[in-house]
Amino acid sequence: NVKVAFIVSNQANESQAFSAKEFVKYGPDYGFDVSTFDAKGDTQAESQIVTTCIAQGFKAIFVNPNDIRAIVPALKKAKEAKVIVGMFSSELIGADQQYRDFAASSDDVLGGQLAAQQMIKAFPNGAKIVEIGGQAGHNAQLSRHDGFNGDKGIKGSKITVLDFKACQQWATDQAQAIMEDNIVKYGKDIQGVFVHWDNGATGVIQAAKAAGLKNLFIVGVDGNKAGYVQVKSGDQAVSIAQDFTAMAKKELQLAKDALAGKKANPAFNVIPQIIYDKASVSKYPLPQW
Amino acid sequence: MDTAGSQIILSIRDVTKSFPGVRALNGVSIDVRRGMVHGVVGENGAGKSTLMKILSGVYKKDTGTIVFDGKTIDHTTPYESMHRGLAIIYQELNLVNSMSVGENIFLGRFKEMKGMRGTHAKARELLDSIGCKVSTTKLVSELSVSTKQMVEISKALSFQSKLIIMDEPSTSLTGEEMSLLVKIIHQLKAQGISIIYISHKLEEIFDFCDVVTVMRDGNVIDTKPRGEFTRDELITKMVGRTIENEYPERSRQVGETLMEVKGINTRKLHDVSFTLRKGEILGLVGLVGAGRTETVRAIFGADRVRGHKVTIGGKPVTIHNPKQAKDAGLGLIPEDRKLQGLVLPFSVEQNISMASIDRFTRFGFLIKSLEKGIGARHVKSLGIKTPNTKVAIKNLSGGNQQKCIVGRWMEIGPSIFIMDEPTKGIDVGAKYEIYLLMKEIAEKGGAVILISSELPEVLNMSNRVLTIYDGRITGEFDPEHIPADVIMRAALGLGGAS
Amino acid sequence: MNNLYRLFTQQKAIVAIAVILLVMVAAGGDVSRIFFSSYNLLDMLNSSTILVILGLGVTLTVIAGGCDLSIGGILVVSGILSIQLQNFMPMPLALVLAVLFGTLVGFFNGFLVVQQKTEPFIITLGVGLLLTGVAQQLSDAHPVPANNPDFMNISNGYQFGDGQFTEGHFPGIPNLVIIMLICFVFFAWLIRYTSFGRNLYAIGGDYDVARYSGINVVANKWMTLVISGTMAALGGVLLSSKLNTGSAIYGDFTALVVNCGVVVGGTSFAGGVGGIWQSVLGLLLFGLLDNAMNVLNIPSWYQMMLKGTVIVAILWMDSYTQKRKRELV
Amino acid sequence: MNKVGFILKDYLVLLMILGLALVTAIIQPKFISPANLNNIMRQFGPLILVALGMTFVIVGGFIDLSVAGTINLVAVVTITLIDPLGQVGALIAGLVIGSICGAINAGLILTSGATTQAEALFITFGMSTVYSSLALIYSGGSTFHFWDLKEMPNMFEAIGAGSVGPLSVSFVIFLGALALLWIFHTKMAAGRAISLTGGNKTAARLSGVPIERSIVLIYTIAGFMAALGAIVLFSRVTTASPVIGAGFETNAILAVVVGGTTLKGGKGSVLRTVMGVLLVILLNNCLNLLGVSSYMQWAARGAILVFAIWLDNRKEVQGNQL
Ligand SMILES: Nc1ncnc2c1ncn2[C@@H]1O[C@H](COP(=O)(O)OP(=O)(O)OP(=O)(O)O)[C@@H](O)[C@H]1O
Ligand SMILES: Nc1ncnc2c1ncn2[C@@H]1O[C@H](COP(=O)(O)OP(=O)(O)OP(=O)(O)O)[C@@H](O)[C@H]1O
Ligand SMILES: [Mg+2]
Ligand SMILES: [Mg+2]
Repeated sequence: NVKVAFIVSNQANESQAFSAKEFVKYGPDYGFDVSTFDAKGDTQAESQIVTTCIAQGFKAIFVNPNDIRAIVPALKKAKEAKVIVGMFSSELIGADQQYRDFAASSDDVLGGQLAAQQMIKAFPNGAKIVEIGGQAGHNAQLSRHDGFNGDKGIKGSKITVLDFKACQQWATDQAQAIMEDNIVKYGKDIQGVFVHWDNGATGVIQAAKAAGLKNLFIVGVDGNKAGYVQVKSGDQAVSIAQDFTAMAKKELQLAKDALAGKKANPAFNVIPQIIYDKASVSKYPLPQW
Repeated sequence: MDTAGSQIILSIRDVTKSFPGVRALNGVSIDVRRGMVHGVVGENGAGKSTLMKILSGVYKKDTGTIVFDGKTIDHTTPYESMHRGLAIIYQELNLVNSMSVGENIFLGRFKEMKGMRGTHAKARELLDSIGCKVSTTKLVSELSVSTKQMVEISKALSFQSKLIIMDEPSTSLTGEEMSLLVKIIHQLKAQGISIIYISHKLEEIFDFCDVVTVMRDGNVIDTKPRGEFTRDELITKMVGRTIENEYPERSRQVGETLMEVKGINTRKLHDVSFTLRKGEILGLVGLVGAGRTETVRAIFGADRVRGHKVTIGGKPVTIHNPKQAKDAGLGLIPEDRKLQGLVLPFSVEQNISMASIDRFTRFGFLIKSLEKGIGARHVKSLGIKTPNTKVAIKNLSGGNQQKCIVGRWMEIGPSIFIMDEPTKGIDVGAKYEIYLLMKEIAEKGGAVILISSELPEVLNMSNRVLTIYDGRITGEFDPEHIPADVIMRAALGLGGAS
Repeated sequence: MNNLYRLFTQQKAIVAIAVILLVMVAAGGDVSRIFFSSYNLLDMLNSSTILVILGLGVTLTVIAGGCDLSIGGILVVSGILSIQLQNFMPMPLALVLAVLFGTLVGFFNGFLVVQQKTEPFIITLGVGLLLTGVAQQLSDAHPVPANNPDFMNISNGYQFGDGQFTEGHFPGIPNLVIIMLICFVFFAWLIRYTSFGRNLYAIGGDYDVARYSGINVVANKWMTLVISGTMAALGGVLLSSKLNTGSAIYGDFTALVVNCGVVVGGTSFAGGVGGIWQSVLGLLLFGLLDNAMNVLNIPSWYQMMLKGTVIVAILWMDSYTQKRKRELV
Repeated sequence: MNKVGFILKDYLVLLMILGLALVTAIIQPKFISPANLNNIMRQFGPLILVALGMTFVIVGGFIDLSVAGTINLVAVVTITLIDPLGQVGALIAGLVIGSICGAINAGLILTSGATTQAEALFITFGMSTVYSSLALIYSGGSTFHFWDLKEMPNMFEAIGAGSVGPLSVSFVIFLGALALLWIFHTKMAAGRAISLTGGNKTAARLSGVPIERSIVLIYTIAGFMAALGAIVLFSRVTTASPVIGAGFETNAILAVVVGGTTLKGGKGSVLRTVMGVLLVILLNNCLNLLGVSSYMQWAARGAILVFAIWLDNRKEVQGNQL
């Protein structure tokens, strides 16, 4: 089997721990032995791991970067060393794209847009909502925020964002604390909440329950176990689910093709996101992460 | 001697200084003349050290004027005053433990010394000139207290000073080193350098001081040429009352064996064994660094020493830490007050009560009223000068702090009281009280182990002395009947055991 | 024998480095070959450079009896500034200003720690938090990309070679390594052969004694924080150049890791002991350990455990050998 | 010194709290609404518990960076033990694990003979990494939810969201812990021993104060309180992840110090810590209510913390200035 590496930005993040498992699990199906490396959330460490992987002679690397810009100089070295580079769950911008062979991602901007569309669908006549962001500065947080508020998002709709705050970490209790303060500030004015990740939604739900707020329209992203269960129980209206298994398989396939000399086309592969809502959620199996 | 003729180098006029709750200096005026050794004496807390620290720029004075070498000094810093020619040897040692001897002497003058090589070369010269053999590259932390003191003296000498202040330099010097110091002082004098010499040892004052100032409670009581003071007058002026004897009558009720120590062996000590009897004051005599402190620390469980045997009252006891020592009826006044004795941010009361917490604890709870009583009782009985028992102990003078530590152990009433330099830096009046306490403990059937660098003190207080030289016990003497020089010979390792 | 004992007890970082190297030799096969390849070694050195540069400044503060936990904050702000300022001025000027920002923060730290006598540990921690907030605000929490190849080349370029890695071809020496070496030599000289350096040992050894001895303790100690701030800013600029981006999240791990590396190297937080090369070794040890564990492909969480254990073990040994001498306290 | 000056110096943090509250109340009257007061009470939750434990470590002259790791470990282990051991069993197990983590820290510090804060700083920093890695390895990186459990853990739900009269359960837990710890510290011999240990370890030891016991106690208390904090934390959010404790160590230390407990050891109290935590929480709350952006908030929080520490320090410096 060919040696390849999967480099995650932070394995303490459960979606990435899950993705790593999937890579290791499905690697052999595509003729790969996958080693995983963890940058532990440290941008600089991630560049370092990329170069270490080059030294170790991996034929292909899959990278889920902490910072899509900061990883580029390291990827440049990888390209110089003729290593196949696949972006996982993210995509480089503009000219930087020459330093990767392909990308498979669920497009966080799209995730934000989908969330916005769900919100608009629920409140065609407009509503007041609050937005609670994930870890400030994290790529997914930025993209979801931009997507949600951008042209294909709520821009031009009748939805008003009363308040936006990002958390210091992807920490449920921080989302909860922000929501509690929001409730004090805006009380029953709040009709909906866009929270960047389903585990954060857990905190939002707790805050709403404690304040006796009912019928909040809560939209989250991830579609992990928490989102699935919360949607099913009706606590959360919608979860925009990512499919990391499909993403991992796609990456492995693309790497296999690239090693065989086939150029990926298209280079950027959007892995469709599934919308879990009350009606649809039961059709899907319980996610494994 | 001509004391009035020479020119005034330092003139202090009406200097006052208050600390929260204490008026440390109360309109002090002193003139110091060129080429004179100016002794300053006074009880603990009289304000001596405070005055000196004002001169050197450590503290700021409240009011008054100071003229040094023709220039008025208002607000100075230690740096400025040194470069003006005013050097000081502080009461507490002032060396950086983690640095070498040479670097310490020329601390802050690396450039003037032209680097490391110059530093060590000049330091060697200086140390040689005062007869100190210690290597200049040795770390200060590895030195004995007295060697540190000598280094400190070389440091003061290294400045081209016009005035050198020595705040109790002799507290930890051996006799030999002391005579060296006296020689140095005479040399300095001959060069026209003035010296302010603070000491509680009156022999020294009468030995080589030209003028003596007596201070009490922040006031100057008197300044006269030495010859015009009698010893009794000096003491009376210092304490504001007359003192009959410097030492109390020796206690004489030595009974059966109370404690037996067998075979302490460490890297420094070799098979140290002795017995201690009831009602006895046992003196340990030796040069600084001979191993006296290490011996008592081993007994007290303060160091990790294993393999020796201690029996108290016939029963073997295991002492691996000070707590066990305390429980076995031992008490210790450590030699370094600031580092080993005091909890500086805590109140006088809490410092006194800290060894006897069990005494005012019921079911794990503290009874504050009892604690207050303990504090108040010892402040009163030991005559500790403090506004009240709640002030932080760091605000007391050295001697008063020491009394608090004595009080701490008096509360426990240990049957075996180890005192390592208990009177270091303590005034005559307070010393006498501590002597009486020792005697009282002995007479109540306890025993005292006394370590002191002041030979007269050990010889006058002890019923028996042990000499220690280089980690070995070299003799046992009855100081009442054996002349001091015989004992000293043993302490110097020159044989002559009884 | 005695020397061996001393080596073991006093230079734990060296011992730990030796152990890692031995393990990597013993691992044999591909692992050894990869690990000891010139590419990997050079890359490892290169990757430690920024931490070392930060560590140099921090070492001064630690020797003087302080510490600096604000370096993470300084690093990110000056990193962002170095890029943002390029929009308004020529690059060299922007870089100089970004570094001067660190100097300024260092000056402010010095004011708080030395002039106002606050506890350095907590106050610099606070300043670090403050600066991280400032960085978020400056960048709107977005990574700030640089668009200047010259800027990127500062950290990513090579001298004496073309930077290409192929078998049997000397790639040259990375700019960062050269910058680090220059800084290292300068600091080593500063600490050993200038009165400023010697004064720091005195100040850290005993602040009051140094003061009583006429050393201008305030100015000297203040200076350590100024230097540390400057070096942190330099590190920030170099990091931004290396990653071609500035962002508020780069500093998260830096402050504690650098201070820890300095201590692991043997510069004690008690002040007054240690030195420049000790810190460098301590920080290189971290780089080496990370790299070795990655080459051995140890799973991430076990890596964490191992690294934590190594830190604890070294510091435990350090305290143990120091205290073992005679007494417990 | 006059009385006003005294109050200014000794209760500065309190004054800052009042000032902050006043300004916020004027600009945003909802600040004093019952809902918000309830909010503030709830947000006391885990941080105060961790900070109370940290107070002892700091008063004892040490420091503990391992609480974040302890929280991570206790949270994931406790929640997964609810099914096999039952709620009470899991609760006890969690507290025991936290205490053991603390005891291990103490053991390392004692056996190495470390006596300074700096030594403790990095030893516990290393241990935090170790505990966190154990949490990650144990959980495989997953988050655990209440609804994963066989049945809803109503006791933990109550801890997280329940009320006793007007007070939230977590606030009651805090009050209980505060009372016990305050009594322990100020009224009991072991508490005094801890203060003395922080004041001067050598002197305390030579006076027969059991400093070894103090060291074991302070770290065990810190570990225990971190575990209690972890339990309140995951009960509040109804999920436990192996990184749930991130940042708690710094926030706890800051709160303790901002409250006025000196890092030099010996002096401080749990009541001061309550003030420190209150300030931190109010600050967040006020800035949120005033609509300050999150990024500005962090900058502002950093600034106010620096300011508070500086102010607090001023009084000490002035006290000592001669
Ligand atoms: N830093 C301080 N803060 C408050 N009070 C102080 C301080 N230093 C000294 N004092 C007080 O000032 C008075 C004078 O103390 P000082 O140390 O000058 O006495 P001294 O004559 O040197 O005594 P000793 O012989 O014991 O050394 C004492 O009452 C002491 O308690
Ligand atoms: N390397 C060292 N580091 C710290 N302190 C030391 C060192 N060497 C000696 N000391 C201190 O100096 C003292 C010397 O004690 P030792 O038992 O050797 O001599 P001693 O006879 O008691 O002399 P002294 O009069 O100096 O107390 C000890 O109390 C010890 O604490
Ligand atoms: Mg004095
Ligand atoms: Mg001694």
